[in-house]
Amino acid sequence: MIFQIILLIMLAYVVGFIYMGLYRNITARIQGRYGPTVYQTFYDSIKLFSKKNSVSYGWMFYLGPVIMATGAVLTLILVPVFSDSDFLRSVTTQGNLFLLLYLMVLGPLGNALAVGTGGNPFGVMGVVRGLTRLIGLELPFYIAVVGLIIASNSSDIVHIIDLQKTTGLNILVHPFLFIAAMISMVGFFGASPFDIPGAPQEVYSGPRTEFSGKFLALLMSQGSIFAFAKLVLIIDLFLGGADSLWMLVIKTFAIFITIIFIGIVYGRYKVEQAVDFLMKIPTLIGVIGLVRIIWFG
Amino acid sequence: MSLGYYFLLPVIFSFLTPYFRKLGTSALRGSSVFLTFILFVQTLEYTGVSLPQISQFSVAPPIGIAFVLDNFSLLFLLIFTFSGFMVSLYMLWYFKANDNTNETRFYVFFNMLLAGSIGMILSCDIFNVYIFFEITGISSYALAAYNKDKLGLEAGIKYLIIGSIASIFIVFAIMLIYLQIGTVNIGLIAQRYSEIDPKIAVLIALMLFIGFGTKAELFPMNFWAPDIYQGSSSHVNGLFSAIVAKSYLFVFFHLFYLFGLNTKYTLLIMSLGAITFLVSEFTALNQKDIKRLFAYSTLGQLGILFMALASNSSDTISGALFHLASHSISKLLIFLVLGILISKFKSTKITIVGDFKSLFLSIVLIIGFLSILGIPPFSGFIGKILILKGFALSHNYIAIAFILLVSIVEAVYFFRLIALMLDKKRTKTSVPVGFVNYIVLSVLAILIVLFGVYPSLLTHYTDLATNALLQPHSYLQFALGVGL
Amino acid sequence: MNSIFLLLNLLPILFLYQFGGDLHVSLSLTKEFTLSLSQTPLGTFFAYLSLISFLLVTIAQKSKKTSFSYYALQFLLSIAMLAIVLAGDFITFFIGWEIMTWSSYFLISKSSDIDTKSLQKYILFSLASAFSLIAGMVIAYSFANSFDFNVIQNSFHTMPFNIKVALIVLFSLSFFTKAGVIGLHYWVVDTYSKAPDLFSSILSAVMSKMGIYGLFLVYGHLVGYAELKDMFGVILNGTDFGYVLGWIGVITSIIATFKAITQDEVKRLLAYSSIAQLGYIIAVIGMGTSFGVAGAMYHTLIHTIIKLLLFINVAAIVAQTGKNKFSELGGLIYRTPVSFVMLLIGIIALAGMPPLGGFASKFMLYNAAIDSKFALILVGMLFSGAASFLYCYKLVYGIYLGHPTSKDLETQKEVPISYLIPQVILALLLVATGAFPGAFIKVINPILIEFSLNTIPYTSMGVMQSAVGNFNGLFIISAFVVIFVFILLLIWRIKSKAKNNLNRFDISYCGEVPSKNTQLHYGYGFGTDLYRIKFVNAILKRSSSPFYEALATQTKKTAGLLSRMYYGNIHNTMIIILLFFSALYFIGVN
Amino acid sequence: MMESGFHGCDLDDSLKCKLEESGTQNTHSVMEKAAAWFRSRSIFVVAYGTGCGAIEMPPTFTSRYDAERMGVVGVATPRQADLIILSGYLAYKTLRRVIRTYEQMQKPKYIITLGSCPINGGMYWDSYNTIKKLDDYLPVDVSVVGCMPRPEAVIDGFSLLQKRIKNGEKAGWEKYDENLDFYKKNQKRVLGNHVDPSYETDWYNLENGSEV
Repeated sequence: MIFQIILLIMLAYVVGFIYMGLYRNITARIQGRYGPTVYQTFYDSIKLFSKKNSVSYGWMFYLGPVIMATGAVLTLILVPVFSDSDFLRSVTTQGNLFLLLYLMVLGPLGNALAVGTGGNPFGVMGVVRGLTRLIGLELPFYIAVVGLIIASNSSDIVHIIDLQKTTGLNILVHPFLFIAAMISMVGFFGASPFDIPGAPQEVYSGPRTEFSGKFLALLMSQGSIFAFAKLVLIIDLFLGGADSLWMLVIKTFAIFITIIFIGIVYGRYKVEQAVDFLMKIPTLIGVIGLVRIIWFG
Repeated sequence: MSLGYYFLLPVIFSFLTPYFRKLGTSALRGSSVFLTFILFVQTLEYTGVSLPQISQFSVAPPIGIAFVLDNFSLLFLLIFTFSGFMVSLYMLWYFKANDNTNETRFYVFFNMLLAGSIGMILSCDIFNVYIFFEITGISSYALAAYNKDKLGLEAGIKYLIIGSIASIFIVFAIMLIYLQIGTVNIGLIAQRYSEIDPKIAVLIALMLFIGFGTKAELFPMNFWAPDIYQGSSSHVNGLFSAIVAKSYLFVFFHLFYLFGLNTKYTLLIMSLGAITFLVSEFTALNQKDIKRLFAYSTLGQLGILFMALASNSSDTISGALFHLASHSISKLLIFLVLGILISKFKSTKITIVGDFKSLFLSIVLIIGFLSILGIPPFSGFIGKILILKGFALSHNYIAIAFILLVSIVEAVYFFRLIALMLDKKRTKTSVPVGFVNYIVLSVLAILIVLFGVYPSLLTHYTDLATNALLQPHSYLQFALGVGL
Repeated sequence: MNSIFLLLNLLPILFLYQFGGDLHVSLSLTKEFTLSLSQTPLGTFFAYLSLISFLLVTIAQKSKKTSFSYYALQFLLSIAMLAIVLAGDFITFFIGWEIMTWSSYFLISKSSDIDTKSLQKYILFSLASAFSLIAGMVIAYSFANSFDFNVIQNSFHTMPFNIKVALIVLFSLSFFTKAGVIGLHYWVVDTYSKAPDLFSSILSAVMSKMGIYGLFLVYGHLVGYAELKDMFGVILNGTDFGYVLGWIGVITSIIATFKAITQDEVKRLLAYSSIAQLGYIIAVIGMGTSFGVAGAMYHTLIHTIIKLLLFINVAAIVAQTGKNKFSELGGLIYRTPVSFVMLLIGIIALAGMPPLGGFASKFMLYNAAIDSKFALILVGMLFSGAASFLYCYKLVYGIYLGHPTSKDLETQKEVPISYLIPQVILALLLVATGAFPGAFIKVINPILIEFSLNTIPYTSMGVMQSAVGNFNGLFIISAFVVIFVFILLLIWRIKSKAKNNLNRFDISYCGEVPSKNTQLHYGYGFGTDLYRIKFVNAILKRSSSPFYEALATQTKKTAGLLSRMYYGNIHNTMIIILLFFSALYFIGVN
Repeated sequence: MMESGFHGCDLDDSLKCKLEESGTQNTHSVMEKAAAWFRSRSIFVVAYGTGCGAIEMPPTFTSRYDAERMGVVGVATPRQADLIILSGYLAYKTLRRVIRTYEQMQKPKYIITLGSCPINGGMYWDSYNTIKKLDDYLPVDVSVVGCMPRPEAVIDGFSLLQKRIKNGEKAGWEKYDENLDFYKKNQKRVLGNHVDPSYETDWYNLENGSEV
């Protein structure tokens, strides 16, 4: 069991890094550049791990990235990556969708503690921007998730996946919810226009300002694992999950490329603009979907 | 002891007061304590006797006096004698602590006041009621003015004028009754009141209502009251609030129910009571003078009593009587404590409650406040909940809402005072309490708590009193049997 | 003195334990009034909750100089609350309620920074709540002819519809005021923030729960959830009544959450957070389903634990540093590490984060909403939960993280052990409720039976079961710990040397070197972003205080107007009397 | 373009620089060789835009020349950076910040300078407030000459640096550690006693009897 989980984490790590590399590469291509190789993020990560030293402001600073990574890994093992694997199904039924919603925030909050300990006001500004943005960001996503839970009468992801085999994919059945969730996802990936927390022109790199060496490396690694987990969550909820590696890659890549394309063409919202926007259009779309489910479903 | 002594003893003591003075101040003070103690103990004895009882004094028939004690008047008698006893004990301290040359005068009128108010509730002859009314009145005017300062004299004069107007109305009413029925015996009047020409009956009712209403401080005839309270000494206010106002209230409702006015005038009295309550509690909010503040508070509580006593339902009346007793005790307590504070600080600003330092006084004062507000486990709560319960049983929800809403306004100023007391930023001066006051105030406070946690002590009497008020057959029998 | 009162506080617990859940005593006051204690599973739960809270707070008081009267009043308060939750009739309930009101009033007045206005606010709202209660109970009496809960319960369905509604509204108003529903919360924040620091924990953790107990009593016991359903009809899968209450609760929690974020005073933030959390409970309490009741109960338990923990923690810090604002605190993490960890556990639970008990209760709340298909209410709850992360972070950052804002903070010592003992106990409770969320179902089921609702299936201690999926608290917490340790070891093994004893000024600051005078603590800046968000700004700009201030002003004006009547001279009085007489006469004759 | 070395400490003769010629192999184990390779493939740059050279930075990193394809990418904070690019003359005031930034970078760390000014003062050779030779104050790894060097030259500088990292040659930061006295002394000469925050160089400032 441990072996399987470690394998899963390795898979997420590799796929996540490649996706992150692709992200940079594709972005570069769209901008008319040659761009780095897809393995570039992997190089970055190894390089950071091999830094001679990394600053730390005490034990809480040390633990912050660890908590964040724990949150990401826990999220990963509670999302059914392969919908047909009995083992993963049994693990994922230990949790549910609500648990995931909170787990997804656990890491950032844990890291925020480390940022606070670091004592850099720019870092804390980043955190506060992030948390403020989260208010808006979570709203459409919550609406989508609640809609799905009510529509399938279960907060069990495996059950939601199974249900899509009979009723059809949720992306077709509940397109409004999908759109709302996708807009939130853009933000969860830190893509424009919702990338204000780490805006380098204003607050250094936001929460990550004081992190260096292995801590930064850990943050990057968990970021790619987490990104993978989020992608899997989206395909589980809306695209019926994946039963083979190929399906997994294709479906996640489809979602991923969408997010890249959205992210690349937009400028950056200020935090209040972001929340304002998220509270209006995606929320409205989500509510339409939700009302459709409750009153006409 | 014959009932007549309730009137005679105080009168005799009153006349003897100058001679007691010659024997020394302690004899003077002691005589009053003795008198009130005797009266109180005697009243306690009546609680075990079957009532009503009657006693007559005929000088030469038909001239004479007849006293009837039924359960209704027994309750008032208990309150009056007890309050009198407490005040006379308190005066032991008061005259020791304050140089006051008017000591003799006070005791003369204090005894007279007792005589008058007790006579008023015992007499079963409307003309005698009037006489006692006047005795009470005159002694109250004198008591109001006995300080001989500007405010006191103003109060005395005002009281005199208003009292006279009230008496005029009453005398007219009695004359009309006599003209119509040819008797002044309350029992006979009660029997034959319906025979009076309706137009005249209205006039009589209104005159009685105005006369006694003015004295019982019912809106809109109560504009004089706060001035009087402000001008008088605090313990005199205690007497006014616990005894005088209550004795007028007694007569008001005694006649109200005996004459069968409750069929027509319930709504009028209830609404006037409600307005009294509302107006006085609101007015009290802005008061800066502590005596005036509690004058309004007294008016407000009387308003509730008017509402409840006029309500025609036995549950409410029983509750009202409980509330009346509780209010008398609590107000007496508050006024006595205020007397201590005022004599210390020589000021009547409300801030004096924030300036003293005495745990005992603070506790009893707060007990008094909370009791008046109707907060458990103090006696005021039982009174209030009984009244509300009575209104609820007669489905009079408007009255409930009204009382509760206005009570919040009441709470505003009471808790403002409490907050003043608790304010640690004020400089506090310690206040000497006096040995006898420890006893008096603790007895009052203990009674408040006792009636709060063990109300059946009192509800027993209030239930009997209610029965006596609403079914006055036996009273009427006795009153009619007066062979004068 | 502390130990005496500690023992004294143990007595009621032992007393309760001795009776073993079957306490029925009654004492006749008058022919109508009876004082009766009658123990129900619901009351027992709340009784233990409040008594144990008092015990813990008393432990914390050990190192704070406390007068005898304070202890005595606090003990009286605990007895009053015991009377409330064990009461078998309204008289006992009300007596307990009012003793609670005034004993807490005197306790609050013992604070050093209390002012008359806040005291007045507290007592007037408490009395308004009590009077609303008294109105309800006498109206109920007028139909049931008894104050006994069981009699009222039996005769409730015979009452006319409008009386039923009036009763529900009156009781709800009363208990809403105690719980601080938005609009009626005007007193909450000032009182909580200005009360003695340790007493704030009682106010927030226990006293507000008396409002919740009252709501349970009325909805579950006196009225009955079935009756509520019959009365108001059904919307979606729940009741109309539950839907209205759901929105009240959600709006309360959203508004209070945003208000909390912008506070600068630590205890004010906690007070608003308390309002918000009680909003969740109110949101589900009327749904009338097993999960609604269970969620409300569970959240009551968790919120009590959390708020005790947080208020005791803050009280300790305030006592230690003498500062109570975020802008004056900061950087205490390495000075008071144990306190920091305790607060951290508290806020993790407050935010509803998974490994601890906070998530279990939130999960129950959400399940309740799902059960009734109240989707938008659920979204509202989740939304307010997301916003609450901000104030949770502000709480921990403002006090412990960042930079010390003054020199004396740099030399603080750990708070006294007596403050830490209750905190550790409470933190362990939070971990335990997180690991064994199912255990609490055993406590809830008797209450559900009492309310004649379906029980919740119980499988094992670690598993929280629900209609729409379950979660294994034990698995989650152990997985979390295993992964955490694994990653920690991994990162520990990596050679990149962590330079630990870095000076706190050694931060990336655009090449500049911040000095002691540089403002580096961001405690003050939290929540300023929110004012620029239109929707949130609309919430933050509004306040209930103009309404109540206007009410007070109008009352004063009325009082001034009315009192003018009393200052006339004697002639006016006489004229009024005569005019009144003639008016009455003409009315009477005609 | 020239390689910077320690060809003389003409400013101060009292301290002797422990000069080692570049090119010395410093990596021994396989792990370190691998690490060196990864380091060379991924260079995070904090671009310190001093002087006119700052204008050459954007083209270097954007579409036309795209330094990212070599793994060279800009970051915002010195904590994350491996390389600092100093693109022109350095006034004393700027030097103070540059030193601070450099010391906040995590080892291994490198410096690339652009243009003539950091080498010999360039057109500011007789300025009263500009340093003449940066190498006396901070260890420069690669100096890209030209006034100003075109992005091609900058990228050439990057690849030279990458080659040196890959080969495990002794880098500037190691020299800085070894000759700290020398560098501090020089820094102090132009910046006064308050060279650095006290917590970094307490030993140094106190030795000279100054309070910070």
